[in-house]
Amino acid sequence: MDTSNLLLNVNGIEVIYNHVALVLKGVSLQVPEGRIVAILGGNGAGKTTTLRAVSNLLKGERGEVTKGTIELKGERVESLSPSELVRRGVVQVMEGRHCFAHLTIEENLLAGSYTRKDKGEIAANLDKVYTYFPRLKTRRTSQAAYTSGGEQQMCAIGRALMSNPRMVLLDEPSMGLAPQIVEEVFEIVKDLNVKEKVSFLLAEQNTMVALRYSDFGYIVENGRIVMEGEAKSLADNEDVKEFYLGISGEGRKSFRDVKHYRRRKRWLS
Amino acid sequence: MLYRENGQFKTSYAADQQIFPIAQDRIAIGLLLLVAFVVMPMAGSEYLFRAVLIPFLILALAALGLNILVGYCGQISLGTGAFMAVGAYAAYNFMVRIDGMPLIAAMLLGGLTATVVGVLFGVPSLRIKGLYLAVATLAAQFFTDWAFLRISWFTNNSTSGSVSVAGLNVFGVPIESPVAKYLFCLTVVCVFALAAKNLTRTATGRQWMAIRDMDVAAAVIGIRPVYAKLTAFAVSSFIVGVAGVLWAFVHLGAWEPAAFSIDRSFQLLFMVIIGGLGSIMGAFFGAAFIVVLPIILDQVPHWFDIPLSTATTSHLVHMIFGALIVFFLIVEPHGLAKLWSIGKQKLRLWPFPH
Amino acid sequence: MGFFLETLFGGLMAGMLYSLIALGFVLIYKASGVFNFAQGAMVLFAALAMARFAEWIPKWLGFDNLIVANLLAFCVAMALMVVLAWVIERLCLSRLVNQEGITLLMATLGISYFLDGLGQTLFGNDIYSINVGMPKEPAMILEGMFEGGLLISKEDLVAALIAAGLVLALALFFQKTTTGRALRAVADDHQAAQSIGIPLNRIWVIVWSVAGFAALVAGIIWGSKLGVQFSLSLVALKALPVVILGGLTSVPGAILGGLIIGVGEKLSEIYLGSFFGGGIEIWFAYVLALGFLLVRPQGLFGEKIIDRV
Amino acid sequence: MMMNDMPQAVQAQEPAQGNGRRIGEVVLDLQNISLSFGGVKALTDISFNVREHEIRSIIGPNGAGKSSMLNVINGVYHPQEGRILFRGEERRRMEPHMAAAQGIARTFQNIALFKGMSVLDNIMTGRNLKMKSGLLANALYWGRARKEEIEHRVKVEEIIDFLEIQDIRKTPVGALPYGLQKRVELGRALAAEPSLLLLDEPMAGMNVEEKQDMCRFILDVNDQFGTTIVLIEHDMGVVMDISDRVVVLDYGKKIGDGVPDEVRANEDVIRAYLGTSH
Amino acid sequence: QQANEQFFPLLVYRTGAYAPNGTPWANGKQDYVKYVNATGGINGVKIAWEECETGYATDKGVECYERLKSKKSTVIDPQATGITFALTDKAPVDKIPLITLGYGLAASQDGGVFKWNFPLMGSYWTAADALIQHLGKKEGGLDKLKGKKIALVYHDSPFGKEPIPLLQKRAQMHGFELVLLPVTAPGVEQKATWLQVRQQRPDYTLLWGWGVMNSTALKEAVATGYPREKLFGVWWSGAEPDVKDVGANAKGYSALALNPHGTDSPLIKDILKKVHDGGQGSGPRDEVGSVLYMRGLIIQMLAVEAVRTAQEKFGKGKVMTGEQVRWGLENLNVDEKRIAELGLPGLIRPIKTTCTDHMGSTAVRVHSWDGTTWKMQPDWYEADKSVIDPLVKEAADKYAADKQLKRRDASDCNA
Ligand SMILES: Nc1ncnc2c1ncn2[C@@H]1O[C@H](COP(=O)(O)OP(=O)(O)OP(=O)(O)O)[C@@H](O)[C@H]1O
Ligand SMILES: Nc1ncnc2c1ncn2[C@@H]1O[C@H](COP(=O)(O)OP(=O)(O)OP(=O)(O)O)[C@@H](O)[C@H]1O
Ligand SMILES: [Mg+2]
Ligand SMILES: [Mg+2]
Repeated sequence: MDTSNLLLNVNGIEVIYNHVALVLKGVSLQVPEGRIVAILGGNGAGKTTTLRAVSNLLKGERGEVTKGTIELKGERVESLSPSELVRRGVVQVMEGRHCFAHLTIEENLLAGSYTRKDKGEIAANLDKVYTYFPRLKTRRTSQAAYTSGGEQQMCAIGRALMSNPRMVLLDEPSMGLAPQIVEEVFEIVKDLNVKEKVSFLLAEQNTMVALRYSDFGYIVENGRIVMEGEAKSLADNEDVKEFYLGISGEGRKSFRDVKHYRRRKRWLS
Repeated sequence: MLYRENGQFKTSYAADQQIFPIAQDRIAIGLLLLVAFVVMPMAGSEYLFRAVLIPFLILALAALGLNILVGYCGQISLGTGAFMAVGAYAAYNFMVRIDGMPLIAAMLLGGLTATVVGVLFGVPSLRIKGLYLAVATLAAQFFTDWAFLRISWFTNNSTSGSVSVAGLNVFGVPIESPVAKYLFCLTVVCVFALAAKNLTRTATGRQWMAIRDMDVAAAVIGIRPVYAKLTAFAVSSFIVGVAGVLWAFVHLGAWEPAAFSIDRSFQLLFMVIIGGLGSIMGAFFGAAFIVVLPIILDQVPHWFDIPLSTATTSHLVHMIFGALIVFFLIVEPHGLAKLWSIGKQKLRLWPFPH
Repeated sequence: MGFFLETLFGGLMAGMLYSLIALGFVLIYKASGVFNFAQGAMVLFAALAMARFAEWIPKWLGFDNLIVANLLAFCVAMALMVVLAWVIERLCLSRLVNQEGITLLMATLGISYFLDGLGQTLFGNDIYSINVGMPKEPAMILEGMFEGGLLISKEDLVAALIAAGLVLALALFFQKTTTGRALRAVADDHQAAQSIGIPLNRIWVIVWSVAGFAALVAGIIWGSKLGVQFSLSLVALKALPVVILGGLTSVPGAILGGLIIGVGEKLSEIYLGSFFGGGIEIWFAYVLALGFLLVRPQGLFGEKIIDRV
Repeated sequence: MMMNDMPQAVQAQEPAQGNGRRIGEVVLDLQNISLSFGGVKALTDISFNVREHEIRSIIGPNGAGKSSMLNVINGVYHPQEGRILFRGEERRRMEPHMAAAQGIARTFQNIALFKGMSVLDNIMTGRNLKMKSGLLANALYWGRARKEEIEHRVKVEEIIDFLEIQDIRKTPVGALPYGLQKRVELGRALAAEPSLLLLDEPMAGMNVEEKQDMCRFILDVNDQFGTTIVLIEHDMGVVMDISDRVVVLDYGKKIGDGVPDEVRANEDVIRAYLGTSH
Repeated sequence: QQANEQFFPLLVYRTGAYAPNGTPWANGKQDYVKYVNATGGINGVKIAWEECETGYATDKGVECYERLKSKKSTVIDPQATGITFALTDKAPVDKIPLITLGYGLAASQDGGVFKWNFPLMGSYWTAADALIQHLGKKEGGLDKLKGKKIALVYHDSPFGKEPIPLLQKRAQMHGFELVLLPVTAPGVEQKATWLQVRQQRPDYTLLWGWGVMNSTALKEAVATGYPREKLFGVWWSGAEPDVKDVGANAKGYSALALNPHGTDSPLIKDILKKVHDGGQGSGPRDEVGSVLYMRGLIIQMLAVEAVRTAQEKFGKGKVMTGEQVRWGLENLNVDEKRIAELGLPGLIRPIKTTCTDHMGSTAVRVHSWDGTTWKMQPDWYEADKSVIDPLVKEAADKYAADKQLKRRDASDCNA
């Protein structure tokens, strides 16, 4: 891909949890300005860990980056605090929602605009989010803990958008969302990307949609990048088809008749 | 010696269900017990027994009991002192009022009385959660403090409210010499530690932990919160009560209610936390940390005879002790027991870093 | 009747004094979900600083004016508390992000040990007095109405007023302002709070400083009551039922809780105590709190405890 | 009995008996369930039933009331109105652990595993109701208690093999990636050998491959143990492929009920949920 | 310490809640040891000593005791009631006598049962007795106490409760009403207590506190306008720390003075010269001569006297064992002459212990706070044996019964 104007450049990072579990074994990836990049991979591949490493949220999980570098616009950011990163426009939507249970939906969103001081701007952002997710508007006054899973997911995404990010790290945005909401979320992503030049790095299981909307993709397994390429080319790759899109030669096969035994991924050690 | 579990294949689940599935651990524990039961009595000085080991063992036992409640069942308690006191005074009364009452029996009866009281003050836990529950146990604490001072029947009408016991013996063997006391405590502690371990690795323990980790989900898979919580309170306060008996009878010999004040409750809670919530071994680590460490720190200046005034020394001890607590928490928030197990994990991987 | 009112007033004022300390707890709990065991130690530390500096500064600067001395001492002590807050955040809290409350509680225990040691080393461990000109002699009111009149301790009255003022200020500070919201967010989920750009370290320094301020005020008032000595750190225990009853997260709760406990203690001790041989107020306070909690498990104004799958 | 014939009438047509499995009697019959939280109406007048042996899916947009429905079924929530008949007899207000005792197990949307425990222990808790030995026996870990532990361990190991999670047996669940946690949770539910299994979005956050595995597990459970399954899932592919009948909720109302093809064709359903892209 | 040194373990508390009272006490003990060494030791036997911080906590105290015991301790002053209880059990086993001057178990005055305890110069019972006598004298005769109301504001602990039986006995003897007002430890909150005092308006109030409880009590007395002239404290409530920061407001308050204070006695002058001038002082110079300093000093002085007495019997210039020192304590005879030699002429009363009486003297005076210093009042009080002794015997017998030990017979005494 064109490395001309790199926004994010992750270079061979290793991550260790609790001083013992080596989870990322040298992951490198780039996100060019104004692009959408997808990280794909199975459970435990290391997607979330990668995003945490970028947004510096590992500390809280007792994990640490032991090797490699992370650059934002050429500036080393491993040592920056998450809040400083947010000020630089990088915000993460965490896996598993993490809404503030005791705050109402609206308070959650407003909390998201902590780094923004301009009242007008905040108000504008709030409307924007409400127009993106009408469902949130109807539940605005109820405590986040008492909203449905999907509503919480919307809340989490909306909350991140409240800070006018330049780059969003989306971890499993589609999780628990109804199909058409999933579409909408990705439409929103596209929309922001086109209109506001926001770049995205998204970890996604829903490979189908992810590849459809992103420009470039990485496939992570066991903490290593095993494949990368333009979204299109990935989508056409046979292995990707079989293992991530569930399409084999004769089109998508029904979930009813998947075999117990399956061909193992050839790149798995 | 290389610390490895690979190569040790479990042929039966029974083998895998053991407390120490890894051979090296079994050997280590065996050695430890050998030292504790055989070497110590021969080697240890009177000071070591009376001032260090006996208090350590007894408080470890209390911490063990508390850990069942706080660490395994997640019900915070600041009334441990109270339950110790109940155990102690109950046993005392059984002793003085029923003559010929054997020590062991009195001890267990004391424990049972503590159980009753514990369950009683545990009932609010069915409605009150988290830190708020502390109120219930604190109520227990201050109420017993008061009761044992005010209701002279409990203290067999001693003018001052302080009581004392004498002529302890188990099956005719007098428990007077430091070594005898030490061995007695050690045995009791071992027995209870084993029982506690068994409880926590079977259905009972899993019920407690389930309630601790997520009570709603626990209920959904058929665990009755009432039963789980109250059993935790019962077992916990029984062990704590017994520890109280030992503390009063064996360690102090003569005591006033202040021996089981709120400070004791806090001290024990902290042992449990620093040692490791939800870990039998943690109770021992915690007790060692909170009881033994200050003693050692306190004597350092003497060893290197650094000329420090008593006051300064004890201030420094305070500061260093505090700093150490924070330090260890930063290294491993889940307590010394966790630190220990991580250490072993590293050892397992050794010589490879990961 | 007259005596009943006296008791009532006495209780209310004692209550206000409790709330004063309870505040410190609430502040920190609200803002980080930490039950700050070190609050008592902080009260002592602040009071010691205040008392000693008020005594030293005139010596150093060679002047002799109580008011100026007190003012300067207050500023220095406050500065000290801020530094303390900063150090605590740097060396301790910032390394314990996202840990369970109980771990953090333990950390604050470590802090309190440290402060006890440090305070006594720096400032000594004798009895020192803070003299901010609190009126000591009692006042008699409504002599006409009751024989002997109603006795009101001026000192307590002043203290209570100050406490009330402080509480109002803080309650405002915690109104749904950006900071207030951010604090609650942090208390709910450190990690998520960070992820949306709330700077934990700044927040915590602020909060601990404010708590330090509360501790200082409490220290001054209690200090001028009891004399500044180690026992001052024990009054924290009196605030325990208050915070829990009021709801760990609620500033107004601290007040109401304080008043309830204060009045409950005094009335119980005086009107029931004699039947039990006295000395019941301490456990009665807890039983009272327990009673309230059985009805409202989250305390009077505490945030609703969420239990949902 | 004849009471619950009435709603039968409004029930959509019987499912196709195509795939070998015998669909049996109605085991769970929900009649005019209404549930609201303060202002929020989560469920309004919902009736549908579940038959022995079938895979019954609930779909609908976010906040439609699906999870609430499950919570009603196993007694976490108590509906203000409506009757619930389980195996023919009506249930008055009942608590979750009673439901469990009646053989209803479930998984949760936001994983509700016991974070502090290992995978093995988590699944063992699932067998809690089947373990009888008391405190003292356990404390001694002797005779019966010991035998019991080991018996149940065997059963649990079967489940572990079945779900292909042998190698994480002893890991604390907290450290597991999301997808595996879901699998463990299923294991915990299965351990109870339930007759009715409620699954709330078991495949959220999984990629196709893993979803295939999950489907496999669900179908096998359904075949081998003859467990009746109520499934909430947002992946239409999955729902349409594996469920016998589907009920569709929207804003707490039932807007569709029937075999997959019917539902797929239903206008309201398309508008409210499926959207055009499917 | 070398073989020819007499070892004194000094249990002290210089930190924590009771530090303000503990520190001068500790300094007094230490200064006297230094003083003895500076003046040639006990018949040439130098004193070795080591302090151990108990922080007033029982288990810490026990640890200190065990630690220092191993160094052949001579005699121990636990400095705390709680620690005393715990050690009372251990002392006979380890053969280390305890000096609990003015505190500890009141019954332990009975040497027949408490072989190793020495509550020299007074117990809580003699204290209470003296206070009542003092009130009697104020009223012009004990009989005048009839119908009076006397309140006891006490620390809710064994320490505070011990005087009660005696006061009750006195109450029925003289027909005054006794009002009991417990104060929960540590005693930082006493509003309720003093409201009750205000309500009941007792003619006199006895204060039985320690540490912060005392100053708080005085302040509440001020706040509720209870006249300080009617307030009388035990000797643990009558030192500088108790009134210091109440200052002028405490004017008129009196308390028992178990020991003299001030700096004009020959002994103190000498100590200032020989110890403090040499930069050897344990504490600040201006603290020398304060009430609790003097108490520590006298405790240590009597300990040394015990060793000296023992040496008379077991060999001058030798190091005495715990048992020998116990004998010394039991055969103390500090008469006027000796007191003068010791440098406290007329400031304390002769102390003569026997096998049965481990107290030696019950003489005590009263001193009053004039807003700046304690002013000693002239007349001495002696506890009324006819009142005390029965109580002591009863309690001692009960203890013996509990402990299953029998009274020492004469033979044991001359041993
Ligand atoms: N806090 C933690 N402590 C220890 N190990 C962890 C922790 N978090 C994750 N891991 C381990 O790191 C590996 C990668 O986890 P990660 O969450 O990054 O995977 P993922 O790709 O996000 O999986 P999923 O798609 O299920 O979310 C897993 O093997 C997991 O066990
Ligand atoms: N305990 C509760 N208190 C208040 N409102 C609640 C509660 N539980 C659910 N709700 C509300 O009821 C509605 C239905 O919630 P439910 O969780 O059943 O939705 P759902 O169909 O599961 O949605 P999703 O697909 O997003 O999980 C939602 O609007 C939610 O906010
Ligand atoms: Mg992930
Ligand atoms: Mg749901």
